[in-house]
Amino acid sequence: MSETPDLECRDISKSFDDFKAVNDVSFSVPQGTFFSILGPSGCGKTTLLRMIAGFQEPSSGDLLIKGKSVLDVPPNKRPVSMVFQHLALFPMMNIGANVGFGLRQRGVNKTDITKQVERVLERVGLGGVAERPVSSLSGGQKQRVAIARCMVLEPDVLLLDEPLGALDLKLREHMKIELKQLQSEFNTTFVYITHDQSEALVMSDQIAVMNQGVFEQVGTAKELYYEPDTAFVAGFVGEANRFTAKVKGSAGGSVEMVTSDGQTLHGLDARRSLSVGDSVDIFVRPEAVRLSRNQADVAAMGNTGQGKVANILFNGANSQLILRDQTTGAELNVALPQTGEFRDLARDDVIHFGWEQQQTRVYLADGEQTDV
Amino acid sequence: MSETPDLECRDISKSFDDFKAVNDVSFSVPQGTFFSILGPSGCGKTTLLRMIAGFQEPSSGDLLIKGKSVLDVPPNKRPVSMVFQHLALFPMMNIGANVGFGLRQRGVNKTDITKQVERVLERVGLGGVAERPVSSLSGGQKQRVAIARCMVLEPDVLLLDEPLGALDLKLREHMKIELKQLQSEFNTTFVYITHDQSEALVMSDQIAVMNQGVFEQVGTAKELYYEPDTAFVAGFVGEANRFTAKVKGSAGGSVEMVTSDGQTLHGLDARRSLSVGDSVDIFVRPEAVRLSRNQADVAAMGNTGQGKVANILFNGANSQLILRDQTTGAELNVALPQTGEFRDLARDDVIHFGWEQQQTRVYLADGEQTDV
Amino acid sequence: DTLRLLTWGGYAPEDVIAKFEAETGHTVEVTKSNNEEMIAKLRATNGGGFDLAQPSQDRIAGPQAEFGIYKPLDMSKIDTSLFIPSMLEATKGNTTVDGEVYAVPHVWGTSGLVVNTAQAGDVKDYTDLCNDSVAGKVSYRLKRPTLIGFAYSMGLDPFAAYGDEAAYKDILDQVEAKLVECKSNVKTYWDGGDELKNLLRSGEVVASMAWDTGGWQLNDDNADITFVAPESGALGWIDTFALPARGRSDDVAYAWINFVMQPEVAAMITSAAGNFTASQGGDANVDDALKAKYQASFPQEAIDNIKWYPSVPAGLEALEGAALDRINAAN
Amino acid sequence: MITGIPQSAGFRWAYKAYVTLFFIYLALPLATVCVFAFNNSVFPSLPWEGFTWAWFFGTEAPYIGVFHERPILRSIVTSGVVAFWVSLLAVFVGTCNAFLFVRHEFRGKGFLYILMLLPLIIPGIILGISILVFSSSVANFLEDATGLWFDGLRPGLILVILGQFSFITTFATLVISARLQKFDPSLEEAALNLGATRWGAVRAVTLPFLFPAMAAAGVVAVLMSFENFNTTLMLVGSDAPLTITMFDRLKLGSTPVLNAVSLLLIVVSALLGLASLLLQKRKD
Amino acid sequence: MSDRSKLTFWLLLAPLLIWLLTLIILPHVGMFLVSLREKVGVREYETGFANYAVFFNEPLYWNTFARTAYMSIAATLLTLLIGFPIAYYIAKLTRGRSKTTLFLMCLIPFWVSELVRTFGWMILLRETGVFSNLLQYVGLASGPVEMLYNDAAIMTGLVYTSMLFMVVPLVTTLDSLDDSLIEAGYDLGASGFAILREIVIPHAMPGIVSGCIVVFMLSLGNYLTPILLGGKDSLWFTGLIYSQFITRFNWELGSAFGFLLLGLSSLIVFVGLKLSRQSLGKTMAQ
Ligand SMILES: Nc1ncnc2c1ncn2[C@@H]1O[C@H](COP(=O)(O)OP(=O)(O)OP(=O)(O)O)[C@@H](O)[C@H]1O
Ligand SMILES: Nc1ncnc2c1ncn2[C@@H]1O[C@H](COP(=O)(O)OP(=O)(O)OP(=O)(O)O)[C@@H](O)[C@H]1O
Ligand SMILES: NCCCCNCCCN
Ligand SMILES: [Mg+2]
Ligand SMILES: [Mg+2]
Repeated sequence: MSETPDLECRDISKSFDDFKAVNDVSFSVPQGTFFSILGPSGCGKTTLLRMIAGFQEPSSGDLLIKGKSVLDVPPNKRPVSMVFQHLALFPMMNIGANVGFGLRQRGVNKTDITKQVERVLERVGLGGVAERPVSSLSGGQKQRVAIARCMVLEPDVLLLDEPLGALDLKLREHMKIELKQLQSEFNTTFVYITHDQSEALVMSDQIAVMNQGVFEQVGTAKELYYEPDTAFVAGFVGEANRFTAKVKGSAGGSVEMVTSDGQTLHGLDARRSLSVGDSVDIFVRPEAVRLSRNQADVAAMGNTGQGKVANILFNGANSQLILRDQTTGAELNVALPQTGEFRDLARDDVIHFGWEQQQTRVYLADGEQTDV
Repeated sequence: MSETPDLECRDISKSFDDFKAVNDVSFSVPQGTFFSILGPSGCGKTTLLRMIAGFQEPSSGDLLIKGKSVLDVPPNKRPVSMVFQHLALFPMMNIGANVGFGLRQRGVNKTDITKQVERVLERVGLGGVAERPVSSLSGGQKQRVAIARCMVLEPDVLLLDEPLGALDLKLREHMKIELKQLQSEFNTTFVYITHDQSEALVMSDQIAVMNQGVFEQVGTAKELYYEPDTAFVAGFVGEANRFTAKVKGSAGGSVEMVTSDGQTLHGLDARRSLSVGDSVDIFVRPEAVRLSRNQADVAAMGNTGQGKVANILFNGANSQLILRDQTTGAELNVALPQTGEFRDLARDDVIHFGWEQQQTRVYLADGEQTDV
Repeated sequence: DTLRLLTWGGYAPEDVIAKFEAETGHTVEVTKSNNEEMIAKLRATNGGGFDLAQPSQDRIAGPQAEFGIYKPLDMSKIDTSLFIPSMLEATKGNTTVDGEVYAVPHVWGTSGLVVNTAQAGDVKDYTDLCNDSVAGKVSYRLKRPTLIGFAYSMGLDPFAAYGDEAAYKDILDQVEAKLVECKSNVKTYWDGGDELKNLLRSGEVVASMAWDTGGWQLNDDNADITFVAPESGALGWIDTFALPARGRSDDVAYAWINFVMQPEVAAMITSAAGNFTASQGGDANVDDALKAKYQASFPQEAIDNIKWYPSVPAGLEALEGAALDRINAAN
Repeated sequence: MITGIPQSAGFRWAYKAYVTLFFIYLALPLATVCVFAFNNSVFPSLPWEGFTWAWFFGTEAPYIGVFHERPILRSIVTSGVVAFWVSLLAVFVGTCNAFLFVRHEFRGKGFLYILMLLPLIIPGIILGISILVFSSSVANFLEDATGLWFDGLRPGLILVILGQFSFITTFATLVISARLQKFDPSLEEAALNLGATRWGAVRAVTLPFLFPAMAAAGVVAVLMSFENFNTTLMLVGSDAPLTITMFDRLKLGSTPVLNAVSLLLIVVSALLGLASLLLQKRKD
Repeated sequence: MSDRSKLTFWLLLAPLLIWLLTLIILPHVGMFLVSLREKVGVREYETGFANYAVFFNEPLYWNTFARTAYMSIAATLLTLLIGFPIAYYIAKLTRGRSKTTLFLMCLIPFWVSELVRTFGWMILLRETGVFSNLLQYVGLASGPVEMLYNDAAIMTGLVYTSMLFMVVPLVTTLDSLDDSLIEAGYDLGASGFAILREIVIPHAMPGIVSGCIVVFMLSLGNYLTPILLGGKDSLWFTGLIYSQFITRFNWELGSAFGFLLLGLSSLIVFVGLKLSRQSLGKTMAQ
C-alpha cells in the first residue's frame, strides 16, 4: 500500500516506573481497516490505545496520524475519537446533546448541530431519539449512541476499548455483526481492542495479538487461526489440545516427538529447525481430530490412537468429546462432527481417532519460535 | 420411576398483584438428578426457585420434598439448600466459619463441626483453607465454598440460581464441567437455573425450558436440541434460521410451505396436523445446511438453493456463513464445516446449499404446537 | 449534700469553698452568671436546677411577680446579726413581694469608669467615652446600667422616671441616640469582667464603663489604670442571696449564707471579688491596699453622689431591651 | 486520578499552591490555639512570654492548670456522660431507622423520611428552644395536675442529652442506612437457608456487617455531642458540659487554660478519629 | 410469618415515631403556640399574632433577619467557591494514600469544637494578635491592626467552620464521577472550562446542593461565631432569639422569632432545591 496509513505507531513504548506496559510496538493501519488488538487482561492494550488517544504520553517512539506526528497534539485536538469501555455517555445530557457535544465544542451553530446529530443517529438506526434521556436506551442502543457521538466528528481513526465487555451474551453476539456493519458503512478506520478472540476473529480485517506489551503476530483472522506464529498465539486464539514433548527423531521435514505421558506424536518441521532432544509445545485443534469406529478410516493419518469416551459435553453444534487415550491415559478434546454422525456415542465407548501431521503445530518450548 | 422423587411441584403458581410470574408449573425431580431450568430473563426462574427454598409463598399449588409437603415449613427448616447467584458467602466469617454456619445453627458440637467442615472442603478440593478469609479465594474457589457450605448439611435438594453468572468467560467454561463432576460425586439432586443454554445443555440430566411462567418442554439436552416441542424451544435452545411461512400443500406426511420471501420449503408433518393455509414458524439449524459447489451433491435434499456469500463470520471451528438466496434474497446462516473444506470461500462467491426435510422443524404459528 | 450555686464570678472563690466543704462536709458546685442569665435560667427551670442564686436586689421583685421563681426566705434560719443592719433592711424592703422577704444582701459596689489615666486622662464621666480622643479604644456593656449611667451623665434622672413609662421612654430615646452616635468609638461591647480586664490590660481599650473592682484589680498590674467615680455619680448595686423556688438543699443554702457572712470569710470574698460585703465587720480584715484604692476612688462627695438602684418596675425592661437591640444594630 | 488530561506546568503549580494555602488556612487557628497553651502569660495572645507547663499543671492562681481546675474537670466528665448516652441512643434509634427505611415499604415512607431529615435543616438553637419550651409546658402542666415535681423536664442533663440526640440521630441514621443499603439481602437469606432463625440471621450476618457503620456513627455522635453548643446552650441546667463552660470562660475573658483544654481535646479527638479510621479500614 | 414481620415493622417504627413526635414535631407545635401568646400584663396572656407584628413593625428585627440571611448566603457561596477546587483536587487529582491523607486533613479542624476554632481565630485576628504583630514585624503596618469585630472576621469564621460540610459531599459526588466521562469530553474536543461547566458541575449538583444546604443552615443558625468574632457588629438573628429568651425573658417573642427563622430557612432551602431541581431526600442521602 503506497497510500499513507491512517494510523502508524513507530517503536512505541510506555513504562510505568520500572514496568514496561507497552514495549516497542510498531504497526500501521491503512484507511478503512477494522484493526483489532487482541490480548489477555493486563497485556497493555488499554495503555496503547490511551497513547493513541493522547491520554498517556509514550515513553518513546512516534505516533503518526495520516502521516503527521501527533505526539504534541493534546487529546482534545487529535483527529481520533474513542468509544470507552463503559461508553462514558454523559448522563446529564439527553441523547442529542451527547451526540452533539463534540460539534458544540467546535462552535458549530445550533441548527447545523441538530441536523448533523439527527443524520448520524439515523445512520446508526436511532432516528428520532435525540430528545430522550440516555437512560431510556438499552445496552445495544447506548453502544450505537456512543459510536454516533464519535462518528459525527468524522474522526480519522475511531478507537474502541472493549466496547462490548459490559453487554450480555446474546447482545454481544448481535453487536459483533452490527459493529462490523457500521464500520464498513462509515468506512472509517477502527482500532478495536478486546480480550475476546471470537470478537476479534469475526469482525476484523487485521488482528494484532498482544502479549506482555509486545505484538506476537499481526495478520488476518485466518492467518492467526490456521498459521499461528507462536505458541502463545496458537494457545490464545481458538481452542486447542496442548502437549509438551521432546523431539525424538527428525527426518525429511517430518518430526517425531514423545509427550511426557509417553505418547508418540508426528508433526511437520517445515523450517527444519528442530533437532533431537528439543523440548516442544504441541497444539492440536479439537476439530482437527477425526473419529471413527473403524481403525482403517484413520490409519493413514500421521497420529492415531484409540480412546475411551470420558465425557460428552453436549452443546448442540459445538458438542465436544473428552477422550482418554487407552494406552497413555492422556485426555484429548475432540469436536463432535456437526453432521450428528456420532450422536449416539455414549460414555465409556471406545473409538479410534487420528489427525494429520500438518494439523500438529510444534513450537520450541523456550521462547524461540519455530513454526512447522 | 416408582421411587418418590426428591422434589415435586404440583401446579405451583405465583402471582404478583395481577402478574403471574409462575403459572401452574408441575414437575418432579428424581433423586440424584441434575435438573436445570432454562429460560430467558424474567421468565420466572428465580421466583420458582425461591418458592422451593421457602423465601416466597406460592399463590397456589403444592410443593413436596421426598414426598412430604413443605408448604408450611419455614425456609430455615426446609431440607433444601441454596447456592445464590452472587454466592452470598458471609464476608465477616472465614471460610471454615462459612461452611460450618449451618452446622452451628443445628447445634452440632465444635469438634464435629471442624471435622465435617474439613472433610467437605477436601471433597471440593479445598482442603486446609478453613482459616483463610473468603476474600482470599478466586471466583471459582468461592463457587466451590458456596457449594461446600450447602453440601455439609446434606440437603435433599440443592438449588442453584445462575451461580456462574458472575464469573468470566473462561472460568465459566471450566466451572461447567466441574459443577457436573461435583454433582455426580455428591450424588445430590441439583436444581439449577440459568439463562445460558450452553450451561444447561452441557451439565444437565434433565432440562426444563421455561417461558413466561410456564414450562414449555422438559427433557434431556438432546431431546430439546433435536426434537424441540415448541417454536420457543426451537428458537431458544441452540442457533437456528427462522422463517415464517404458509402451508401450501400437504401430502403423505410431507408438507410444502412458502415463506413471505416466496421461498418454497419442505418439511415433514409427522402428526399430520397441518392443513393448507396454516401459518407456520420454521426452524433450520445452521449446521443442518450442507454446502456444495456442485448442485448434484445437494439436489437430493428436500430443500435446496443457490446463495451468494454475503458475509463470512470467521470464528475458527465455529465459523458461519451468511448466504443470500439468489432467487428470494432471504438470508441464511450456515455453519462452515469444521473440516475446513470451504475455508477458501470468499465474499460474493456463489454456492449451492440444501437441507433435508426432516431437519426442517415446523410449528403452527399461533400458540398451538405442532411438531413435525 | 451538694449546693448548686448560681452566682457572679469571684463571689465563691476556691479557698472559701474548700473551707466550707471542710467544715460542713457539703460540696459546692458553682455556675457563674449575670443577672439576666440567672433570671432566664430560673425561669426556664421554673426555679429549679439551683439551690441558691445571687441576683442584684433591684432584679428580684419584678421577676418574682412575673415568674414566681424564688421562694420566701425563712429569716429564722439566717443569722441576721452577721449583716450590716441598714443594708439588710434596705434589701429586705426592696425584695418584699406580697409581704414575704425574698433576699438578703451579700456584696455591694458600684459601676463607674475604669480609665487608663495615662492615655485617657480626660475621661471623667460616661459621656466622655464618646470623645474623639479615645475613638476606637473604649468599651462598655450593652446592658441596662449603661443606659442609666449615660442618662445621668446627660443630665437626666432615669430613676425618677421609673414610675412614668412615657417619661422613661423619652429618656431612653435620648440615651439611645447618644449611644448610637457613640458606637463608632467603641471597640467592642464587653460581656464579662475578666474580658474587660484583658482588654484594658492589653491596651486594646483605654477607658470603659465598668464595675469598680475591675479598676482596682488592674491597678495592681498597671498603676495608670484605676476606677474613677463619674462626675454624674456612680451607680450603686447590691447583690443578694435568694432561694430558687425549687432548690433542693435549702439547709445547705442557709448554711452557706451564714458561713460566708462571717467577717473572716467575707474578707476572703472581698479580696477575691474586689468588692465589699454586707458583712458586719467584714471590712476589718480586708487588706489596706484595697481600702486605700476604695478611698481614692470614693471621696465623700462621690459616696454621697452614688445612685442606688431602686427596684425595676415590670415592663421597663422590655423598653430597655428594645433600645439596646437598636443600638446593637445601628451602624 | 485523571492522568489523561494534560495541563500546563504553570497551572499545575498554581493549583498545588492553592491547595497548600488552603490547608494552612485549615491548620492555622488550631496550631495557634495549641501554641499559646504554653505561653507564660495570663493572656492567650502575643507577646510571647516564654514557655510554661503551668496551664496544664499549675496550682498557683492565676496559673491554675487544667488538671487542677475543678469546674473544667467536672464539665469534661459531664460532657463524657452526655456523649455516652447520646451516642448510645442515637446509634440504637439510627439502626432501627435504617432497617425501617431500607427494608420496609409502607405508606407515608417518603414523608417520614423527609421528617427524619428535618433536624438537619433546623437551626440548633431553634431545636433547643422548642424542646425547652415544650418540656417546660409539659412539666408545668404535670406539676399543676399532680403536685409532683418533674425535674427531668427542666433544663438539665436529661434535656441536654435529648436535645443533642434529637438531631444526631439523623446523622446516625444516614451513616447506618448507607451501609445497610450496601448489604446484600441474599446473605440473610443464605443464613436462613442454612437453618438460622430470622433474628439469628440478623445477629450473625447483618449486625456484624453493620458494625463498622454503627461504630463510626457512634464516634461521630460522640464528637458532635462533645462539640455541640447551640442546642445545649438552651437546655443546660446546673451541670454544664465542656463547651458551655468554655464559652462562659471565654465571655468572661480567657486565660491560656482554655488553650490547654483545647489542646487536650484536639489530642483526644485525633485519637478517636484514628480509631474510627481503623474501624473503617477493617470494614473494607 | 407475615404477623411476625408486621410486629417487626411496628417495633422498628416505634423509636422513629417517638423520636420525631416528642423531640421534633410536638416541640415545634408547642413553640408555635407559645409564639401566639401575647403578653398583656403580669401573668396575663391572650392569643394573637402580636409577637409577629412586633417583628414586622420594628425595622431592626427584620433588618437583622435580612442581614443574617444574606450573610449566610454569602458565606455559603464563598465556602463553595473555596471548597470546590479542593474537593476536585482530592477526588480527581490524587489517588490512594495521598487522597486519604488529604481528605482526612480536611477533617482535622473538626476534631475540636466550633468554640475552640473560633477562639483560634480570635487569637489570630485581635489587635494584639498574631496577624497584627506579623504585619508590624514585616513592616506592612506601622501600628497594631484590629482585624476582629467586623463582618470580614465573621465571614472568615463562618467559612472556616463550614468548610467540612461543603468539602465532604463534594468529594463524595466528584468521586463518583467516572473519569472516563471527563476523558470522553476531552476526546470530543472540549476545553477544561467546557468540561467543568457541562460535565463536572452538572454531575456534582447533588453534592453542591447538599453542601450548600448544610452550610447555609449552619451559618444561619450560628451563634458563637458572630458573637465572638463580630463584637459590636455581631448582630445575628440567632443572637436576637437568644437574647429574647435569656436577657429579656420574653419567650413569646423569642418563639415567634424562632418560627420566623425556621420559615426563612425552609423557604430558602426550598427555593434552592427548586432552582437546582434536586430533592431533599436525594441530596441528603449523600
Ligand atoms: N498508571 C499506571 N501505573 C502503573 N501501572 C499501570 C498503569 N496503567 C496500567 N498499568 C499496568 O500496565 C499493564 C497494562 O495495563 P493495561 O490497562 O494496558 O492492560 P489491558 O491490556 O488493557 O488489560 P485489560 O484487558 O484488563 O483491560 C498492567 O499490568 C497494568 O497494571
Ligand atoms: N417481588 C416481586 N414483585 C413483583 N414482581 C416480581 C417480584 N419478583 C419478581 N417479579 C417479576 O416476576 C417475573 C419473574 O421474575 P424472576 O426474578 O423469577 O425472573 P428470572 O427468570 O429469575 O429472571 P433472571 O434471569 O433475570 O434472573 C419478572 O417479570 C419480575 O419482574
Ligand atoms: N446592675 C447590677 C450589677 C451587679 C453587678 N455585680 C457585679 C459583680 C462583679 N464582680
Ligand atoms: Mg484495558
Ligand atoms: Mg433470576
